[in-house]
Amino acid sequence: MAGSLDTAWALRWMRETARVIAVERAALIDLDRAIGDADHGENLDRGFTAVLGKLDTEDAPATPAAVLKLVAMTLMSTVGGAAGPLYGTAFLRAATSLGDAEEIEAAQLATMIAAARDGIVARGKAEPGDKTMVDAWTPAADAATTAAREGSTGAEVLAAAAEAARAGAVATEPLIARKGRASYLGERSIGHQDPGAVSSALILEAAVDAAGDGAP
Amino acid sequence: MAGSLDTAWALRWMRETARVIAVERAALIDLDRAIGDADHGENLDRGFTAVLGKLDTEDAPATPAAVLKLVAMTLMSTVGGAAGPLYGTAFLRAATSLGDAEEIEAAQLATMIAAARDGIVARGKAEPGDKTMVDAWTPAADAATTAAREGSTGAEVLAAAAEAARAGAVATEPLIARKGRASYLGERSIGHQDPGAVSSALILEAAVDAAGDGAP
Amino acid sequence: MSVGLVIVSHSEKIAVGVVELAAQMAPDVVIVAAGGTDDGDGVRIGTSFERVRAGIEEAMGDDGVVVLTDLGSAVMTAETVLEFLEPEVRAAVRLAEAAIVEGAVAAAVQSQGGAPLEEVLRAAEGAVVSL
Amino acid sequence: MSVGLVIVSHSEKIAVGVVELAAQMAPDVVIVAAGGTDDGDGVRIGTSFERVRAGIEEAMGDDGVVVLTDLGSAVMTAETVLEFLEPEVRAAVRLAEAAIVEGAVAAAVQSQGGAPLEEVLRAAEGAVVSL
Ligand SMILES: Nc1ncnc2c1ncn2[C@@H]1O[C@H](COP(=O)(O)OP(=O)(O)O)[C@@H](O)[C@H]1O
Ligand SMILES: Nc1ncnc2c1ncn2[C@@H]1O[C@H](COP(=O)(O)OP(=O)(O)O)[C@@H](O)[C@H]1O
Ligand SMILES: [Mg+2]
Ligand SMILES: [Mg+2]
Ligand SMILES: [Mg+2]
Ligand SMILES: [Mg+2]
Repeated sequence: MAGSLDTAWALRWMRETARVIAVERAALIDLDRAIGDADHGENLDRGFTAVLGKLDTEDAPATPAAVLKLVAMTLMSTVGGAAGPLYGTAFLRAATSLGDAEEIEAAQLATMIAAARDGIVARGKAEPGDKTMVDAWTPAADAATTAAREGSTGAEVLAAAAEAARAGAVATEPLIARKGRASYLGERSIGHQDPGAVSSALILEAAVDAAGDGAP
Repeated sequence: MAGSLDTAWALRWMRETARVIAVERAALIDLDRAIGDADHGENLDRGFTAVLGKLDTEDAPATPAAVLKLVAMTLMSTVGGAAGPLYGTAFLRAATSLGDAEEIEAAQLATMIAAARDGIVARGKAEPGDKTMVDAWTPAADAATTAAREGSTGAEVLAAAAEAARAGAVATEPLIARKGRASYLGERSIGHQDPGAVSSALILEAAVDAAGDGAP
Repeated sequence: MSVGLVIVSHSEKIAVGVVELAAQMAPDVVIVAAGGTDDGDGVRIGTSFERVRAGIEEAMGDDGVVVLTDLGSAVMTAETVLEFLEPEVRAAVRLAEAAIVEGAVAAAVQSQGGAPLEEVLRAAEGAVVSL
Repeated sequence: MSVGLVIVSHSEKIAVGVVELAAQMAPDVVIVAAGGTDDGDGVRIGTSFERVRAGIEEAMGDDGVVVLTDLGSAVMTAETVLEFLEPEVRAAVRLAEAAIVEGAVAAAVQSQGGAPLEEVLRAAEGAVVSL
């Protein structure tokens, strides 16, 4: 069924994320060079390349949660920067929220995105406005919840989340960083988008694209 | 003249110190193992071996001050531990106090020992009772001053200083270290003599022996 | 036995150097370096879940483990590892809010002296800078 | 130009590691490692007058130098070197009372941003542990 959010979708989501991250590698490095240590693109590319390796060699995960759990564990052990424990925790909490569901309904999707956001907040203790990836995930979770409540389809929920994440990432530009390495820069962190917020938008946009690419 | 405290004496003093430190190397290491990092004997042996090398190869220093200055510079650059800057500063201040005197009178000797002590205090900011080499040098300086005031000869002043330094070193045993590495141990530093106080006693005892060894 | 230490730094060199420095004054304490990444093709600057996990395992004796970290992402990596530990192991691990070099030396000396877990932690966190 | 940094550690590995870590966020700042001893036959744990002196010389530009140290004997070595500097050089050097790793990263970032000497010093001394 086109657009059904099942294990195949989760696998497509992760493959599409890996592809997009590889394409955006240099751009993410440049963002991190401005207010960090110039490795966010490398960190994530390494992490998602490892994810691809696992998907190609290990037994195919049987549920969306199993896909996300495998991603979580792989990112945690390969990324090397803050994004490792942060996205690792996000995907792990997302996986847990799904239980053994084989297909994800709109409401469950909103819950999953909120769980991911909660995991990032639990791990990094950042608040909205601190100029971190939380500034992408918080509007994404809110938009997903609203969309689901208003009766949107799963694909529509994803689209709302991705759009909100992108807007959130763009909106980090004028902020002063208060968490992570960029906070060392104080006011000099103004004028640059947060790399983790931008990669978060990429990840959610990949989820949308993967939903659109469903086999008929 | 037997016992005259001139350049030859200063040279004998330093050679005798190097000899004694080499003999006591392991003992100083053991003291430092108990309340430090087990290198005081190695540090000093390396420093005074370098001093011997300089004395054997460079132009002979022309005054006692020149001898002590060469020792100071050599210890500073070769010891590697706290004793480097501490003894380096001590010998440098001692040298400065002597000016270009070719022979050192009793009063000048007391001034020299006090100058060495002041250098150590200026460098390390330890007070008497902190269980450091200051606990050897302070009684040594006081005893030398008293002896000189009472009309002792230079050799007698040295002997009084060395005896007081040894007593001071022994008296560090029940103290709690408040400066240097040993202060990390807190109460566990009780029950061991301070390595630097012991090596200070050795250095002043070597000065006595060098005074007794004067050519007739 | 004594309290073990794990030194989590973004730089493998820092972690190894801290171990050599702290070990000087604490020859009987198990101090494990968990520095840099470990992703198959060489060590980059960063932290490694697996190195931290293995470090805690190696440093764990009867008296527990204190973990010291350098920057914030090292803290997050260590906290993530802690969440995966068995509860009884987790209960014997403390994450120090300490200067990594100065805290490690102070903690190592306390552990060498037989101090219990909370005291070793306190030594790390209270380490005077440049004692 | 920017404020230079000298990293004085008892361990050569720590000093070199701190330089690699701090340089990541401050590619244009001159950060010099002055770690371990340097006495002709290999590097021992300890500090070297000559390495510190040369480090300050190398790191000195128009904007001055901040020196970071690990333990007390490193502080004493650094202070001794400072006494031998020409007064106008000495006037441009600050000895930080800071956590060596955390302070170096914070100071490096400030220097990269063009902060003056006193501000770089303040960043080092105020570095939040495990930011
Ligand atoms: N405490 C935190 N809470 C939330 N996000 C954080 C936190 N610290 C860092 N981040 C995110 O991590 C991103 C940097 O990731 P990365 O470059 O991989 O890590 P590192 O800073 O260790 O090099 C930042 O752009 C920010 O979005
Ligand atoms: N702040 C200080 N003031 C005076 N003496 C000190 C101070 N710190 C250390 N010492 C002396 O230095 C001795 C240790 O010397 P050494 O082992 O060479 O140095 P390190 O502690 O660097 O290994 C101590 O026994 C003590 O006498
Ligand atoms: Mg980064
Ligand atoms: Mg990084
Ligand atoms: Mg020692
Ligand atoms: Mg030493």
